[in-house]
Amino acid sequence: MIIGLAHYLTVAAVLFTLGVFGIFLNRKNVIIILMSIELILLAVNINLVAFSTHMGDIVGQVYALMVLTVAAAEAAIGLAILVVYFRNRGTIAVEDINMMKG
Amino acid sequence: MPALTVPAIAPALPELLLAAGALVLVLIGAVQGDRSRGLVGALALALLVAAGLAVAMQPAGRIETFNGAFVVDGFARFMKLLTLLGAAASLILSSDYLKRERLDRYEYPILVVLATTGMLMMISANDLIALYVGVELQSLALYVIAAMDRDNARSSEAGLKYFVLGALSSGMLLYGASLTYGFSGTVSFPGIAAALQNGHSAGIVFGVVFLAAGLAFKISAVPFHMWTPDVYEGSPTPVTAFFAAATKMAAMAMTVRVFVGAFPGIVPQWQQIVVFIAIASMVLGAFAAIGQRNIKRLMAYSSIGHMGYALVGLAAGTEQGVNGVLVYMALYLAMTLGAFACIIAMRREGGMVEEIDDLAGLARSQPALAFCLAMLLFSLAGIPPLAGFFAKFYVFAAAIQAKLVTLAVIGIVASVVGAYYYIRIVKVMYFDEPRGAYLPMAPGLKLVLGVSSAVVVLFWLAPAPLVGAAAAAAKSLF
Amino acid sequence: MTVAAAFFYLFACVCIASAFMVIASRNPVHSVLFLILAFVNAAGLFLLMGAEFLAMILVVVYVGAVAVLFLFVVMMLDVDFVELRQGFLQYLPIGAAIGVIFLIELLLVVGSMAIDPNILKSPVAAIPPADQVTNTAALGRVLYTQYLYFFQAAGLVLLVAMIGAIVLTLRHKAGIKRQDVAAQVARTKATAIEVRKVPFRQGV
Amino acid sequence: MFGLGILSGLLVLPLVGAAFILTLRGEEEAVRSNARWAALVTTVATFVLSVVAWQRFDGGNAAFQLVETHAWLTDSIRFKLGVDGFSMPFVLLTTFLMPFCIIASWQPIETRVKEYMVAFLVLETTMIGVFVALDLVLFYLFFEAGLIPMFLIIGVWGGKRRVYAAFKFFLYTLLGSVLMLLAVMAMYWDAGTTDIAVLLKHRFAPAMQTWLWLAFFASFAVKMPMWPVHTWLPDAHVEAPTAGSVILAAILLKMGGYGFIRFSIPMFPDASVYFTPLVYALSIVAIIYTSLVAMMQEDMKKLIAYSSVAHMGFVTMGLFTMTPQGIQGAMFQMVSHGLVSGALFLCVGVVYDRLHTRMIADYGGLVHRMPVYATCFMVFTMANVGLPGTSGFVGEFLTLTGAFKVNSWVAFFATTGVILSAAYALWLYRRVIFGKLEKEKLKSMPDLNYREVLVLVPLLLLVIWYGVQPGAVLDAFAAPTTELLKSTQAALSAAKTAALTLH
Amino acid sequence: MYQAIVFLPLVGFLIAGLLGRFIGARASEVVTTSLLFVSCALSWIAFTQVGFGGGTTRVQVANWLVSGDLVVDWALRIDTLTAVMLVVVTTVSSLVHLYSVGYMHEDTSRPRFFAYLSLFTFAMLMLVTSDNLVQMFFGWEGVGLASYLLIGFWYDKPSANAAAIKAFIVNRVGDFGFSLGIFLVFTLFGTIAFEGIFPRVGEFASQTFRFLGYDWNALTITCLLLFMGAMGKSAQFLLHTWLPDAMEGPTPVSALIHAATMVTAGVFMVARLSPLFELAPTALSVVTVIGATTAFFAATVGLVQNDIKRVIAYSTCSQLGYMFVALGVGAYSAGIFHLFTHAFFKALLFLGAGSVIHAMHHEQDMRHMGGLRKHIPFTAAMMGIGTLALTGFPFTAGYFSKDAIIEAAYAGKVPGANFAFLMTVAAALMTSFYSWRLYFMTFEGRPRWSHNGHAHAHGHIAPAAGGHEHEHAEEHHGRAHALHAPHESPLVMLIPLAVLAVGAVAAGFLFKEAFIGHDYDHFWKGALFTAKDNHILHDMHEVPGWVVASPFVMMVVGFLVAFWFYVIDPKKPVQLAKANPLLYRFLFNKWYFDELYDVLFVRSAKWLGFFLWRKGDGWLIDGFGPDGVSARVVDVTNRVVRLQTGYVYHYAFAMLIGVAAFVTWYLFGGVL
Repeated sequence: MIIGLAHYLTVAAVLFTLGVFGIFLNRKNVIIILMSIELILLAVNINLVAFSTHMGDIVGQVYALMVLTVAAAEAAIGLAILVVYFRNRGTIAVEDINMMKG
Repeated sequence: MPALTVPAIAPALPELLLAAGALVLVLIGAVQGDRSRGLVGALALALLVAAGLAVAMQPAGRIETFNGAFVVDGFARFMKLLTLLGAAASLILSSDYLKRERLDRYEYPILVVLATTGMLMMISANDLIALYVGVELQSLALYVIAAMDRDNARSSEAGLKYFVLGALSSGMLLYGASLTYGFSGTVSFPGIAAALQNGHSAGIVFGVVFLAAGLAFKISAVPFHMWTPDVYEGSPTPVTAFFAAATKMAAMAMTVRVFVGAFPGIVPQWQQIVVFIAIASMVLGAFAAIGQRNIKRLMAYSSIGHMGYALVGLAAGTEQGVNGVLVYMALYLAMTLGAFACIIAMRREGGMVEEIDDLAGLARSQPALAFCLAMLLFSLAGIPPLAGFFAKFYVFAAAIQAKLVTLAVIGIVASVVGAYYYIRIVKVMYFDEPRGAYLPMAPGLKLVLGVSSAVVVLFWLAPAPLVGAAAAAAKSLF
Repeated sequence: MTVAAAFFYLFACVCIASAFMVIASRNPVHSVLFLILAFVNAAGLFLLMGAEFLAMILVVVYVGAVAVLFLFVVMMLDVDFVELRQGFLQYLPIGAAIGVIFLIELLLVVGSMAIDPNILKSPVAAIPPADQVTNTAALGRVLYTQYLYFFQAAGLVLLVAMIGAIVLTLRHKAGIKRQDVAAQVARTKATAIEVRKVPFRQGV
Repeated sequence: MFGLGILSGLLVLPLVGAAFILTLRGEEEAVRSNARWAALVTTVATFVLSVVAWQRFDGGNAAFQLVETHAWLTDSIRFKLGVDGFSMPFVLLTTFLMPFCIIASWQPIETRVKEYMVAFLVLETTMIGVFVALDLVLFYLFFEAGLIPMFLIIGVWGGKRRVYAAFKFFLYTLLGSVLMLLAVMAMYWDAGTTDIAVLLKHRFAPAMQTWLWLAFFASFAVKMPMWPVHTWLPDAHVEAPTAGSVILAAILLKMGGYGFIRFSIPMFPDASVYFTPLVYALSIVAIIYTSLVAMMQEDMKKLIAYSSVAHMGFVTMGLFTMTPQGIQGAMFQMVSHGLVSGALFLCVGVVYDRLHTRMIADYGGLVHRMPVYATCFMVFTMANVGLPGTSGFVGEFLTLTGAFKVNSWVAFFATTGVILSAAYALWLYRRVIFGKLEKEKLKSMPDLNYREVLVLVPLLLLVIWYGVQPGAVLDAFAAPTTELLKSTQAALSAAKTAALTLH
Repeated sequence: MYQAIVFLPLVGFLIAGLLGRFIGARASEVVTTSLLFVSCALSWIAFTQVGFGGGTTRVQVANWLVSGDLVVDWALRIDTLTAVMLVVVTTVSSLVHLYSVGYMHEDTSRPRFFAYLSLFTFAMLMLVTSDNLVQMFFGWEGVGLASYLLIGFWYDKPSANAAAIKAFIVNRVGDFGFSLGIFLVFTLFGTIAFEGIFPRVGEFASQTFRFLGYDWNALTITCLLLFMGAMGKSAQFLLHTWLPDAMEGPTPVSALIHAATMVTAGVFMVARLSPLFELAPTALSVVTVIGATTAFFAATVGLVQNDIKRVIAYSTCSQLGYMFVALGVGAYSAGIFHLFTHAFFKALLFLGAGSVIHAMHHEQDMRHMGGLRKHIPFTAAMMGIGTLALTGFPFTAGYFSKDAIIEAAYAGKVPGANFAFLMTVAAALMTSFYSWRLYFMTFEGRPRWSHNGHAHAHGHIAPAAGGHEHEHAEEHHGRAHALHAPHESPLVMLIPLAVLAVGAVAAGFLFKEAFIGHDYDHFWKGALFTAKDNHILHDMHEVPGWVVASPFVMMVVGFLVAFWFYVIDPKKPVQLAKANPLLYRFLFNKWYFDELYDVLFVRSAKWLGFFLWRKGDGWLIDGFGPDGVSARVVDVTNRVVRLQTGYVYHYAFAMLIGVAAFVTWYLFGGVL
């Protein structure tokens, strides 16, 4: 049995779905959401690298590298905003984030 | 081993200008600290103007550079000018506001400049990586400025929501990009277009769906719009203006370029998505806005609706359609800037007011302001002879030409529903009893409001320059 | 079953399982740890695919920096994590249903769709043979030449992140003593010592 | 002058006046007075200019005249103006009525006079624009633009339920017209231009005509207004200030009829024939239904508003008879109705200004105190009833003649309108003017002052003059009507031949 | 000259109407009356010229309107028929003007009154001189307007206002048919000018025309529609209800409009259109039946009325029926002759009644009169002459014309002629009865006006509230004289009576030969058209003797019965009424037509109007239209807004659903 592209894509798809699940099923706190986002990006990276390897094209890996970098930056910003939010409201429970609606 | 050639950087001069300028501004700010607020702000404005000049002076025609990742054509120049205009105007709008709200930190203009850089990159992006990098550069800066008013719970909530959902949308965009890359073998838009010439696989269509989701988020089209009202409401008002003006320009430009530039071969496929989100946006924008009391929130729904109208042009998928989108965005820029200038002018002794009812009787206390806002609102509603009518005219004309009659009918009916909430504001201003005047407007506000009102009111007398430019710009994509 | 396949399944399963635990654990600290586990396994997958540099970066950047940052924040914010709010299950069925449908559709696509062979033949930037150029070198060759633009842009992104984080979180609290290096260096005798003439017999 | 023709002058002049009024500064009372005078001077000047245009206009020629074109949106969507026999009378009607509206608002409007006058002048430009536009997009532009000033006029200076009325007016008419906009676009892509002169010669495919016709119909029917999309009218009329009602009844309603004659019938002849039964049916329902409803009204303005709907029923019926009598009669009916209903609203305004109520029950026996007023009101009432010798008769008679030629059922039912109109008009008159003067408030009502006489008497003379000598207006419609019928017939016979060859 | 005849009254109207307030009442009276007399004199000149001299003339005044092939002119057509009408109109009108000077002398709005009178005269003259149907319609409506204004002259009286509106609207019902008739004529003939129509009538005699989905004989339907107009104007059966109510107007108005001139417009119209009617036998038959029914019906109602003017009004109605019978059987000239004579004696009766009312301080109820002959002998004498003429006493005017009609009805060939004969003879009996009843109740017997009843009649006149400027003259008049005895009217009122009495006596035998006798052709000169096989004028002279005698017998019987009932045994009628309560009430309530129409048309129209307004416009159109839609929009808005929960996970979920929906759409939508 040869591990082909489809296997990796499947793994990525599952991870992606888990990430999305994490965002909308999570009621506990925002940090989990941030982690879910990281999972999504990870899935994308697996996709990119898998394609890259499969096609013998290095662009995918370059892309993945960019995603990695940006993901790190994103995590930093996200956490910073989270901190600001926590300072204001004293909570990071997702259910409490609804001052604005309608 | 590839030769180490220095890529042509002249086409990216505006972006370079902004990036380098931003670095300089950071230095100035870092050295001088908070004393440099005024200076940094002025310089940032100058930078945007300079970048605008640079864009304007770029030679005509299509130029690709950075290994094809970056393209400058008529379309890009047109949209970049709009974006820079929007950014500059929202900077002008912000100065007085931030001072009064004690938010005037020197980082703000820098972040605006950096976000604008990202926008220009988005507009010029010619492959998926450049697109992503541009989007993220822009988005990260926007997340931050949305939460700028960090002692305000609503502002930070806005930032948080924007961030979480923005990141999710980035994820979807990326997932789509990865699928597109995998099934077309390239990230370059022309490459993708070429690869799709001989048929497409389901993977590509899925990629387009995910890409579209990411793009739709950026232009706040339904059902990826949910962040918009909350973020518009929570963010400091000039930031909202920036979102509504500059960001929308860049995002729409990017959307158009992705669909038209990378997927011309599968128009029928993406057309369905665009038609759907256009309809959904127009309808939701019209309906949901009716229920609003907060004027910023109302503007959010309004922008959702307007993006729907602009997408009608894109849905046509033709040169006329893109022409319509360009005209639409240009006029929308004028209208939305003017409207936000008015909103920022809503300041009484106690501070800002944001309720629609706070506009009551404005026509008596401040007739000029009320008149301008009324004209802007009628224009947003698309009533001739104001500019908004022409905006709608072009997109719907394109839709009719492309035989998207149902789309056009739904859209035009939605515009009537939408007209209700605009004229409701006019009603509040003109028919109701006055509630006391606002503080005098800052000169910057007056400037922006005056110019945008003039554009809106007088556009019908001389529509040709803008329309002609937009037509030329649209031509460059096809 | 080859060794590679075995490792694939190992990494893949652990990765997915720990990803699941990330979103499922009650304690966010556990989540972070599971996240790290997931990343490490993903790095393993990268290795299997021959993307060594990315695998290493993943571990270094994510596990070393990002995950730690998460942990740091989790600890700092000191939230009461124990309580699991009611209503969580309210939307679970429909949410899960949609999610599962979504997943199935994704799998249908990625699993069944073949890539156009023509594409495979002509990569845009071919990976050089691994025995001649290492993965790292190959990346480096293109990154600083063809993809210089992205590299620079990524730099800008990081700059924004930095500025942003500072803007949002840095607070100059009044009454906190800070080290001012410039001031220290700029001290001279004249500024450091004040000589006073003290009059006699009057006390200080 | 500035490369503009006389029609551009008509468009620009009110705007200049409006701009001038906007610049007025200073003491409150002085500004008010100056604004009034400036508006009056502007409207009179516009009227004079339109008379000059009328002089230069050759009534015997069916072609567009005084044409001028300027570059506009694109090469094929140009800023083109011109008039023919159908539009010229309406231009004159507009410019003629505007000074009366200004005078009628002289004292009643006391708040925000400046804005009021500006709104009216802008409104005048848009109304003239509708009638002189020779480009479809330009037409649409003016057609819709009038909503803004009218919305403000109703909403700011209107009665108690003004907000409801203003919204209903605005949204209703807007909804009607947006569909037309789509049709305009479709026509543009089909014909490659929106030049009305060219479009009049363009043959649209019959299937397309149907849709285009319906889209245009949606707009014009609302504007007209035809039953059952008329309900905005009573509300708008009732709440609008007097001059607003006058303009609404006299000019804005005419845009629908003008649209039918300018676009629907000549451009979509096949569809027009196809839909004629529909139009007939709606017209008849309008005539009978709204007459009956008018009879039961308790509000004077509402009654007149409903009677307007009924009278517009004659117009639509006449237009679609496609006979010279029907079309000319319908056009004349519009002009006449413009004068008569305008005058009636002015009459209501006269007593409203004194007593601030429009309820019929609040009046009675006015003739004791206001004989001159009663006389004027009587003449206009009779014109509304369609008494021969007033302008109201000519239009009604001709439309019915035309209708009878085509379809006796239609004429039969429509003619019942003459009975019903007498019923509601006379009953109104009796309840307001006749009877004992019993209500205390009415006992000190002064008769018409000079300003009001100045407003009503010219209209009165005109109503009678056009009743006895309608030629001045009627003949203007003759040439284009002939031309229209000729081209319509040609188009229809061509379609018939095509159908025959197909089978 | 002809222009002068027609337009002098218009000048009078304009002077009195516009300047009346400035020149004063007396000047207005003088101006209008003298202008009318000039006009009258000219008319008589014209009558002799046209009737006994030249033929038809046409005077073009101006162009009215041109639309396509429809050309309408303002033009005067003068032939014998017109000349007869001119004479009738101007004579009666000028006398009424004169009479009104006296009758109205205490009214404060005399300029207005005289302006209206002149306006009416102008319109009537336009009607009779018209050379096309549209101009005739102009005059037709013009007299309607004037009638409306004059009936409602005392606008303080609600009953007067109601009567005015009723008159106008019922006339409009007739005009409805008239209008349709004009349209039909235009559709058939392509013109509405008489000289264009008449020569071509023959072409359409056997053609059919599809009207309201039914194929009619073209001329029949035309004539029937036009006749509907005539029915309205001439108060024929079914459309008669307005005429008795019209008596709310001042009495001179009743004399002029509702007896002598306007109501005969219908007769004139049918006569004018005799070329059409002559070729439409079915229509003629309808005319006959309607006329006969009216003659009978109105006479029955007239038997029991107590209001002096109403009795005369029903009498007018009845006599108009006679005229239509004559027209219907083809004896147009007999109809016109009766019109001519009737104008004199009916105007005489009305003016006489006016004189009585004047004398009785505006008491109109005959039950409160009686024995007046001693107080107002001249009026009584004049009324007597009028009564004789009306009842057809030999050698008075009515004798010639009415008997001619009865004979023509007998000789008539059209279906319904026999019925008409019976009806007219019966009506002659009743005419005699109610006329003498009127005379006896008013002038003979014991005075009943000194009792409370008289004072009571004034009770309803509310005392003038302070500050009433326009408190109208009649009330002052009435109260001022309440205690005085009845007095004879001033000379200015009596002269017209005398003049008319001369006409009532002499008009018959003077013009008999010209109108219906041997000079027929010479006199009419084709103004009235009779078909080749129409020998009615000949036949009517050949009827059996009993037919000739029957009207006379009826007259005598009627007189005797009336004499018995009201002079010899005044209790008899009350007993009779009590004995036949149903019949009495049926007659007294005018066959319940007003009640029937009220339920059938007035109430149902009001109900329908209210229903359509509230339910149609309010509930259905607005409810499902603008209001309903906006309410639904708000509903949708509320739901949409509720979607925006503020929770991030919902937002994310929405995005996911969006993507999932698209993916599903592509996967299963078959668009891949």
